[in-house]
Order: sequence, then C-alpha cells, then structure tokens
Amino acid sequence: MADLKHIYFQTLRIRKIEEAIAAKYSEQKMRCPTHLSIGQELVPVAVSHFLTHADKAYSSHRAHAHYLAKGGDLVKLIAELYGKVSGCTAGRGGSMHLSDLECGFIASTAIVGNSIPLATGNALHQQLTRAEGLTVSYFGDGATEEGAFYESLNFAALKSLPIVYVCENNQYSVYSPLSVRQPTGRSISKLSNEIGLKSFSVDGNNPTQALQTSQAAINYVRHHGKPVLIEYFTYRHREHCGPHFDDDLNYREQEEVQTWLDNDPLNNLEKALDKDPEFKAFQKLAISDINQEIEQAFTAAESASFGSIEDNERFIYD
Amino acid sequence: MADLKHIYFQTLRIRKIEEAIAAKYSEQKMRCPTHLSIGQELVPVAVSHFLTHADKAYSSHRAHAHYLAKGGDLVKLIAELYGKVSGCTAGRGGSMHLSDLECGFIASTAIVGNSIPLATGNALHQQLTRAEGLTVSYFGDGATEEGAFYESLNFAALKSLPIVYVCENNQYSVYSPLSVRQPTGRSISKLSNEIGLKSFSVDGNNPTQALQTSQAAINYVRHHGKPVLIEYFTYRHREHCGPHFDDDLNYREQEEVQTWLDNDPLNNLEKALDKDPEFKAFQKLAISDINQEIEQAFTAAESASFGSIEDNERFIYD
Amino acid sequence: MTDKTTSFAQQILDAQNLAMQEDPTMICMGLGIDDPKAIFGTTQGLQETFGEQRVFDMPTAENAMTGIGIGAAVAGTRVLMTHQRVDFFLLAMDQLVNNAAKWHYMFNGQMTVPLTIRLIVGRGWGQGPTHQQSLQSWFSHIPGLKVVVPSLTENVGQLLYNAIMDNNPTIFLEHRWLHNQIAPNAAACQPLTEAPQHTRVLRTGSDYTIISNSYMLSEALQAQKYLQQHNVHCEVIEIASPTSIDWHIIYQSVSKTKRCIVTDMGHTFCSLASEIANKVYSHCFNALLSPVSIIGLPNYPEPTSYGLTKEYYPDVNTIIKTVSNNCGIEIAQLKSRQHHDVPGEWFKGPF
Amino acid sequence: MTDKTTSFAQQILDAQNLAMQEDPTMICMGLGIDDPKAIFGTTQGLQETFGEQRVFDMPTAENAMTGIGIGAAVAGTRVLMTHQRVDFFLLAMDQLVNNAAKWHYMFNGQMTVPLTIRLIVGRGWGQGPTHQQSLQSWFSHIPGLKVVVPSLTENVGQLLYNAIMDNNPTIFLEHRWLHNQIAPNAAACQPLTEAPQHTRVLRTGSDYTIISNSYMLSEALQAQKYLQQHNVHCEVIEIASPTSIDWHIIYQSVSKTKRCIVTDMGHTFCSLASEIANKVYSHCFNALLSPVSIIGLPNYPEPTSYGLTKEYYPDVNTIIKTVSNNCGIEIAQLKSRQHHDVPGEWFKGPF
Ligand SMILES: Cc1ncc(C[n+]2csc(CCOP(=O)(O)OP(=O)(O)O)c2C)c(N)n1
Ligand SMILES: Cc1ncc(C[n+]2csc(CCOP(=O)(O)OP(=O)(O)O)c2C)c(N)n1
Ligand SMILES: [Mg+2]
Ligand SMILES: [Mg+2]
Repeated sequence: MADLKHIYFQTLRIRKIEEAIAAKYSEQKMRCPTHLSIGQELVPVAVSHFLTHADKAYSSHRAHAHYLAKGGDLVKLIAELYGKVSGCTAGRGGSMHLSDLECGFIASTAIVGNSIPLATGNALHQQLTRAEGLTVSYFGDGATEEGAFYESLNFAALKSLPIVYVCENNQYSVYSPLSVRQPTGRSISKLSNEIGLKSFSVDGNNPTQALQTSQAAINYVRHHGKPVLIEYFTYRHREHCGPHFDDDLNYREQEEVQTWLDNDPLNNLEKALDKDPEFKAFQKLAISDINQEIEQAFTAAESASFGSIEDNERFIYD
Repeated sequence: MADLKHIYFQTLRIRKIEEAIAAKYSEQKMRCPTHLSIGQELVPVAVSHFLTHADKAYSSHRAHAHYLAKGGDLVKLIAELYGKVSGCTAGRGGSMHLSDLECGFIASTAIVGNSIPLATGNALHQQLTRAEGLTVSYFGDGATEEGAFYESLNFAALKSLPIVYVCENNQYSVYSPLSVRQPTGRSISKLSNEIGLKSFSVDGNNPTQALQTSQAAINYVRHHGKPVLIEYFTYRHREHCGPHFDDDLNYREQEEVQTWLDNDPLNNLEKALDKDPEFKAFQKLAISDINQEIEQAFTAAESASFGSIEDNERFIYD
Repeated sequence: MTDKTTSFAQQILDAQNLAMQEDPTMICMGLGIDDPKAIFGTTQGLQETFGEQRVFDMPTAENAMTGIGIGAAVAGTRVLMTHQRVDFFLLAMDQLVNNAAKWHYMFNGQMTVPLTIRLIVGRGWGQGPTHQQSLQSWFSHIPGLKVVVPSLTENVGQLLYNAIMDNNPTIFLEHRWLHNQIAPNAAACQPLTEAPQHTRVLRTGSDYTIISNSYMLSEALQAQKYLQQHNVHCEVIEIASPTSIDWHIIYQSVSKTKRCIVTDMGHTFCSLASEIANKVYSHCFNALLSPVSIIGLPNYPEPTSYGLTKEYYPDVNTIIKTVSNNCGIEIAQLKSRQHHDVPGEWFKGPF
Repeated sequence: MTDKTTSFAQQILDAQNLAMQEDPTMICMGLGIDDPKAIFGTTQGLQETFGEQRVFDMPTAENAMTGIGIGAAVAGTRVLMTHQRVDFFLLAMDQLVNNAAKWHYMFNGQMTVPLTIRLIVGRGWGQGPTHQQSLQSWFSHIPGLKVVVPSLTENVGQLLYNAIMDNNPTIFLEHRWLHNQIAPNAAACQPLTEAPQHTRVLRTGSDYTIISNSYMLSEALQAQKYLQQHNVHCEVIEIASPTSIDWHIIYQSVSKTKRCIVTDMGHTFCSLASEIANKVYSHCFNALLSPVSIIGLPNYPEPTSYGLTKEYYPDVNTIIKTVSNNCGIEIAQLKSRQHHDVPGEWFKGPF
C-alpha cells in the first residue's frame, strides 16, 4: 500500500498544480495556449512510477502532467507559463513546448502527432548506443489518426526499438468525439498490435489496473527490447484549451461526463486508500506540502523577470 | 471457361504490350522513367473484369497494366511514352502520369502512396452524389508504409466509402525487400482489417483465386457500400524501372525468382486453359491480333508529332 | 441586415453560405468545423443549413484529407477545407504541391481542381514558434496555385466567394486578428458575386507607396492617416492575391511616388516582399529615389513569452519610422496599444 | 588515389566515409542506400564498411523517418538522411519546419539537431512534373535551417563533410546531373575537413557579375569562357550556401561590374534569385547600370515529353543572350548538345 500512497501523492500534486494554474489563468499573466490534464493525471504517474533516470520522455500539447510525473521542475514549469527567463525554455516555448533534460523529459511539441517520430528517434539512439533506458512517447487518441503515428510504430516494430507508446484515449480531439474521426469499433491497441507491437489497453483512471499494466508493458520493453503501446482510457474534466469547465456547451453527454467524474482517478485513489488508518493524516500533510510548493512556484514565477529582447537573436544556429 | 479465355486474352495483351515497350525502350525514344508490370498483369485484369464504366480507377508509378485493364487507349499510352501530342496527356505526364477519362482511369501519380487519398476523395464524391460506381485504388506494398495509406483507409472506413484498395504486394520497393521496411509477420490485409475495412488476401497470380476474390470483394463494396482492401501477392519479373531483367544483381534470391517464374500468371492461365481443345487456335489468333494492334500503336506513336512548345504555357490555370 | 455592422468573420461565413447555395455539389470540411467555436465563428450554422453530408468534421490527418479534398474536387465536387493554423498544413505539402498545383497542367487541362483551402495565420497570446507561421511566400513560389490574402472586411467575402467558385486550387490565408474587424454594414462590402480586384489602390498619395496585405494592411492604413497629418502622403496598395498582382498598378504608383515600402506577415528572406521589391526595382529602375524598404518578421521563430514578443511584429510605428528615416524628417511614434499580444481588449486568450 | 580522376559522386562518398569514421555515433539512412545502385554511387560500400546498424535502408515513410532522424540527432546521434528526389521530401515539411528548424531556438539552445538531409534534384529523361523540383527558395525562407547547394567536384566533399559535422539541421541539395562531373584528382579538391568558403569568386571580370549555383554554375562557367573570347569579362560567383552568403563579396563585385545576373535552378517567383537581386539593388543602388537579370525556370511545371522540354531549362546560351542583349552587342549562340535532356552521352535513362 506504500506505493499507492506515493501514487496518490503524485497524482494529487499534479491535480493541485493544474487547478492552481486554472485558478490563476484568468489573471491573464500566463499568456499562452494551455492544455490542462485534470482528470488524466494518473496515467503519467502510473507510467513514470516504473521509469528510471535513464528513461526519456516526449509529449504533446497536453504535457504538464507528463512533465511533472517524469520529475520536471515545478518552478521552471510555472515560470515558463508566465513566459519568464527562469522558465524551462526561458519563455520561448510556453506551455506547449516544455523540456527538462535533467529528468529526461526531452520535449513536448504542439503539432498533433509530431513528437511521436521524435520519440521513436530517441529510442533508435538508445538502441544504437546500447544505452540503458527506454523512451516514452505520450499522445492522445486524435494523434493516432496522423500518418506520423502509423509510420513511427511501423519503424519501431521493424527495428525492435525500446519504446513505450502511451496513448491517452480521452475520446475527444478538442470538441470532436471519436465517432467523427475513427470508425466504430476501432481499437487503438489492437491496431497497434497488427502494426507489429505488443499492446495493452486499460482503464487509465483505475489505479491498480493502470499500475499493473504500466509495469507489465514497461517490463516487456526492458526484457525483450521491443516496443509496446498502451491505450489508457481516461477523460479530461475541463475544456480542451484553457482553464474552464465547458460542459455547458453540451458537446459531451451529461451522463458520459458524470460517469467519468465518478471514475476520477484521484477519487479512485482516495477510495482505495480509505481503509488505511494513516491515510487522512498523510493526505492532510500532502495537501499542505503541495500547496506550499505551489505557492512558492507561483511567487517565484511572478517575481521573475522576462528575458531580454536582445537575446532574441541567440540560438538560431548552434 | 469463356471467362478465363477472356482473362487470358487481356493478360496476354498487357504482357505483349509491356514486352514490346521493353524491346523498344533501348532505342531511346521513350524518354521517361518507365515501370513495367510484367509478371503482375493478372491483378488488374481480374479486378477490371468486375468493373463497369461507372467505376473509376487511380494508380501509381507502375500503371500501364491498370490503365490498359480498365480500358485505357493503347494508342494514347504508347504515344504518351514517346512524349507525343497524341499521348493521353499530350506528353506532359509520361509513363508515370497516365489518364483516360473515357474509360474511367482518372490518373496515376508518381509519388509513392500519394494517389491513395485522391482515390479516396473520388469515392467520397461518388458517395455524396449517389453515383453508381465505385473507385479502385492501386498501389504497391511499399506504399502501405506511407502515412497517406493509413490516413486514407481510416477515412474510408469512417465514412463507409465505396472503394476497393488494391495492394499489389510484389515484396519489393525498388531493390528493397519487405524485411528492411516492415516488421516480420506483417499482414497488410489484417492490418487493414484492424483499421476498419473488410479485407482479403490472395495469390494474385492464380487465376481462379484472383478472380473469385476480386469478385467477392467488389460485390461486397457494391452491396454494403463499404470499403475493402485486397492484398494480391505477386512478383515483377524485370527491374523496378526500365526494360531489363536485373537478377544478375542478386538482390532477390535465385530460388524466389524461380518460384515466381513458375507461378507466372500467364503460364497459370495457359495451364488452366490447356484442356480446352479450342485454346491453341484462340491463342494463335490472339497473339496475331495483339501483335498487330501493338505494331499499329507504335507506328502511330513514332509518326506522331511532339506538341508545340508554344503551348507550354497553357493550362497553368483553368 | 444592411443596417447592422458586419465583421470579417461574418463576411467569410456569408461567402460560404452563398457558395454552398449556389453550388449544391459543394462541401466544407475541417477540424472542428461544426463545433461550438465554429472556427472563430466563421462556420457557424453551416452544418445546420446544409447538412452533415456537406459540412463535416474530419480526422486529424491533414495530408490524406487534403488529398481526399483534391480527389473529390477532381471528380467534380467543389471543396472548401479549413485549417485552424497554417502550421498544421505543413503536413500536407506533398498533396498540395505535387497534386493540387500540378493537376490541371500535367494532365493537359483535362481536369480541374476546384479546391479552396482556408488557412488561418495565428498571432498573439503566446502562439509561439509553431502556431503563427504565415507562408504566403512558399505558396506563391509554386506554379499552379492561386494564393489569396484578405485584409479587409469590405472585400474578404468577395475574395473568398470568388476563390471558392474558381476552378483552380487556391490557398486562402486568413489572419486570426482580422476576424473581429468590423465594417458598418454588409452594403459597405463588395458584392460577393462580383469579380474581385486583386490589386487596389486604397489611398492615393504622392510621396510614398506602401504595398501591403493581411493584418499589416491595417497598420499601413493607420500609418497613412497619421503620416498625412505630418504632410507625408502615402499611397497604400492592397495586394489581395500575390499570384494575380496587377503589376502595372504598382509600377505606376512607384513611378509617381519614387519611394516604396513592402510589408510581409512572414519572414522576409526569399519572400513575396522581396519579390515585389525586386520587380519594383527592375521596372521603376530610373524612378526610384532610394532603395525599397521591406518590413517583415525578424529571421528567427516567434518566441512564446509575452516579454519576448514585444518587438517581434512590425506595426504602424515600424512604418512611420521607416518613412521618417527615409525622408529625413522627424515624426513622433504613435502610442502603442496596452498589450502587444492581443488584437483588442476583448481578447482574453487562450487560442 | 591522388593521381586518379575523382567525381562529384566520389567526393560525396569520401565525405561520408570520413565523417562516419570521425564520428562513431553517426548514422546514414535513406531508401535504397545499400542497394545495387547505391544512390547514384554516392553510398557505395558504406554499409560494408560501417555495418547495418549505422547504414540502413528504411520504410517509404518520409515524414516519420525525418522525425526519427531529428529525434536521434537531438539525442546525440549524428544523422545523415538521403532522398533520391526533393519531390519526395515534400511529405516531411512538418518535421523539417516545425521541429528541425526550430528545435535549437525554441528550447533555448539546450539541444542541437546534428542532422543533414541530402536531397537530389532530378532533371532530364522525362523526370516530369514531380521528379525535378528544386526548392532552395523554400528551405532558405525558414529561419534555423542551413541550406547548402554544391556545384563543383572540387568542393562538394568539403561542403558535405562540413554540413554533416555542423550541429545544425542542414539541407544539402544535390543536382543529379553533377554526379558524374570529374575533377583531375582528389588533390585538386578542397580538403574535406577545412571550413568551406560559402561565397567564392570563381572567375574575376570587370563587365558582369554572374551569381550562380548548382548545375547552372557549370553553364555559367562555360558562358564566362565563351564571353571572354568576345571581350566581355564576367565575374562568376558561386553561392554554395544560400543561408550563409557573404554579401560583401557580392556587393563588391557588382559595385565593380555594375551589371548582374542571378541564376536559379527553380521557379523564380519568391525565389532565392529574387532575394539576391533585391539585396543587390538595395546595396548597389547607385552603382547598377541596368536591372539585375534573373534566369530560372518558367512559371509552370516541367512537362515530361522530350519535345516539350527543349527550352524548359535555361543554359549557357540563355546567359549569353542575356549578356549580349544587355550590353547591346551581338554574340552568336553556342551549338547545343545533341540531346537537351541528358547530362552527357553516357546517360541512357531511365532514372
Ligand atoms: C497537425 C495538427 N492539427 C490540428 C491541431 C489542433 N489541435 C491541437 S490539440 C488537438 C486535439 C488532439 O486530440 P488528442 O490527440 O486526442 O489529444 P487531447 O487534446 O485529447 O489530449 C488538435 C486537433 C494541431 N495542433 N496540430
Ligand atoms: C514518396 C516517394 N518516395 C520514394 C519514391 C521512389 N520510388 C518510386 S517507386 C518506389 C517503390 C515503391 O514500391 P511499391 O509501392 O511496393 O511499388 P512497386 O514498385 O513494387 O510496384 C519508390 C521507393 C517515390 N516515388 N515517392
Ligand atoms: Mg483526445
Ligand atoms: Mg512493391
């Protein structure tokens, strides 16, 4: 159960951070497109739990949780959203282009599907250099419609690359449901299997299942040196881009929203931990620790300065 | 058996035409990259046998057989290879860009995989206008590695488009065997099935099987208004581009080459028809008819003129 | 309708509505075309009016979807596709350049490609390196494509309607910051169905020619007005279609004014602005008093940060400064807007 | 080795061999890289020497493979990709422009992209509309990319070696017709490991500046020689890298000669040639005696037919005509080659 408390802490931390971003976003100081992962936090926590420092990650537009779960620096994340020089790319990339090389979070990119080949290339490098780690590639259900997804998986299977493709299937691409994008009956995991990868599919909001599957998949890559794909079913609670809830727009069935609210990963973790007599105390401490960390990060970000415009010409070329 | 004689005639005709092109290519008057389909002729014959005038076709760089089987004009084809104004695009497109709208052969294009979306768009048009026909999209095994293939099939399945994807799996892309391009165990038909299409796979050099499968697949599209993919296993006898045999280069196993020579579609047809007492006479007549037609086409092409350079500015815009 | 204000977005919508009515074969597709945001309001209600068969959302698969649009267009369906950013469309260059642009030509005029592709140029609120590119120079470089770059509410509808009804593949580059631009009413706009004038002298003047399009034209018009007060009279020329420029109008203007500025929304190296400058030099060789000035983006990607983008985009003051430097007179800069990264106070992010 | 002739293709191969030796992390990939034709002989034996892990064929999937190259390069593997035609690479514009070009910049210098992409420009024997495009202008328009366009056997190896060893993403645009160009021996070539000069005055002259690269430079050198006999002395400048032009050399030359021709292997609208002309005009404004001449492809796709391509490509005679028109002297045209669509008699098609 120790593990689960750790998982809970990580998940809670990301949730609190994302909620703090949401709360402060309307102050109009974080001036960049921002995609929150509230509701989907468990997936990267469950994945990262089985990763080491040697493992690397790539992600998409919705990257905060992936960045944080991999060990990304919170202070640098918040400063990045504020566009400050202390941000993880000194304000150049913003929310959609995060990077923290120290923890192995290579980068997130903003074009749907376009970091999947990059992650695959990273795994190729690992294979060629006989490096210890593997690569994780995060993306959504929408990204699997891009040819880049398909071409990358084909290559990974061809070359037996050490990579874990993590598809967070939250069933929407912006406001568009799967039904207008993929044929009925599509299974992303079965499809991947036919491309040539071992694949898994699991409720990404269910702690035990998500953890077990992540572990099994990652172990498979480590032991067989072959790629896997894991399809995690999950749901985002808020709007696609921005801080608000948007269920007043009715693009998602009320009932569907409710089902997934009931299956919220944090709730699920709390329920699972409820029997633990020490949990309440642990939770209280966790909340206060996290809140303090968040406050510090925001204070640091707000008080940091913008980079100098004079430096804008730097790094066009190496 | 009447059918099979007809099939034989069509196949033989294409073979003879391609061989005539090969024989004359070294005269250096057909000055464009030319991909012959010698060895693969049965596939388009078997497909076209079940097509009507309302059905349309798109193809790739290796298009002669597709064009001819669909009813394309031989005189215009040969003139096109010679770059003459009487060619099917007046010499603008050459061997890799054929078109004969009268018979519903819309076009072939020279970028691998790039006519697959076009064919899919044609099927979309047919669906939207409730047109009678369906669309055939021809391509090779190499083309299935392109994202365009995957994205197109996804859309066709999503929208239930009336299209037959025809993959001629000749196991090579130029000199590259499947093993350096696709993972072991890949089945293009199973993969397509997982994308959401009904799919078939068959020996494309076996007359009865190729015909039966083509018929079943095309009927399925007509009756269900849903897309299918047929993977035909076949083999090209000559070099990828150009008129020669190139097995002296040893990029294909001698044994493999021999197996497929033994499984040559024309041989197979002759064997199947051998019992027919009228076959020998039919064959003799066919050969002489075809030879005559070919001679006329080449004579016409050679004596035709080039288009005028003055017209080069025409048709940049409509 | 004639007495209510109309907007750039509304005119775009009107043009689509009319085209869909006029040509019952026509279809519209694009990511989120029927979603609650309706592509910045520009596709509002289209699906309700014309049905799900003719107006539809699509998979995130820009390359094949473009090819599908081309294939349908070649078959006889008039097609309009919309992408919310130019940047996303980089995935579709093979279909655009190898098929759409060349089809009519390479098949000897036997087929046409009645396809229009609306691409939205992003800017502001931290759009950053991959959500703000403006590639009119790329598209204009390719023979066979038509490129249209609207700038004003008064003719955007006409430009779009005509682009759609044209049987050639057309790239329609819409700047995000123009969508809320207002015109007094629909009657103040050019009639949708009339053929547009692609090169227009919007302001006449004797001292300077400013050639501009897209959002920069708004800045140019502002500069013209202000400079007038300082007795510098600028002629402002709109180039609504880089591929159908009426060069005579430009040469005539520069022959008169003898000085010229060309603006570009993109990077300037190998750009449309350089091309125009080159042509102006070559045809007004003896008339020009000083080198043509080119105003465009600096030669690096847009950083995301509010703090780093302050001087990334040229604006009315860049034009004023260029003119005053060139004419050797001092003219004070205009006061800047409160926030450089939003088109107006109404904009609260995030997309 | 020093006493045997060497070729453009051989120099390319030598550069790869040396780079692979120098940097044991380096890999080479491309369709058909290890096949019997070895990409026009330019990759012959690489796989035998460096093994299948470091030199490998790949799936026909240009977009993802480019991204994979970028990802590997970012991780620390030096990558060289080769595509047999520029046209095929249109599939990979998203990866090139949105990732490779911007990576170093948008992540604030934390990572580099040591990736070089060899793209071969096709020509002749009916390459036609989709096998002969030459997009130096597109690539040069994008900040963050380096573009190298070799023209001569004597420095192609040096240019490639340095491009590979450079940690920035570089497009290396090789013209198919140059592969068989001969140099007397390897010693006559620039040392591979020395830093190349990207802008070189190859011939000095007082009457005309000809700025050129790629296959057109061969034609320009021929023209220079011939015009010399007619007492017109051309200065020929090679621009081996459009993104690293030493403008000073160009301005100095034009200030002296007062007349200028720029050649381009591609279409000229929004082109590198126009950019160079524009810069020349702007910096040699008072020196120029007549407008700059731009020589490039006509504004339509290449037809395939032998009969239709006769005048599609400009050549030595186009330069001669331009010069003689401009100087107002009559100079006879040179005799044309027997077949305009092949680089030499040795070429028998079909690719
Ligand atoms: C190539 C491309 N097309 C469209 C977009 C606009 N866009 C940004 S995020 C997004 C949704 C992607 O959905 P999914 O992959 O499921 O990720 P999710 O947002 O659900 O996490 C879209 C369409 C883009 N950034 N890139
Ligand atoms: C995008 C692209 N990449 C590479 C090529 C070069 N090329 C021409 S044909 C061909 C082989 C394609 O193989 P396949 O699809 O199996 O067709 P086959 O030639 O076997 O009939 C290749 C790689 C091309 N034309 N387009
Ligand atoms: Mg999603
Ligand atoms: Mg093949």
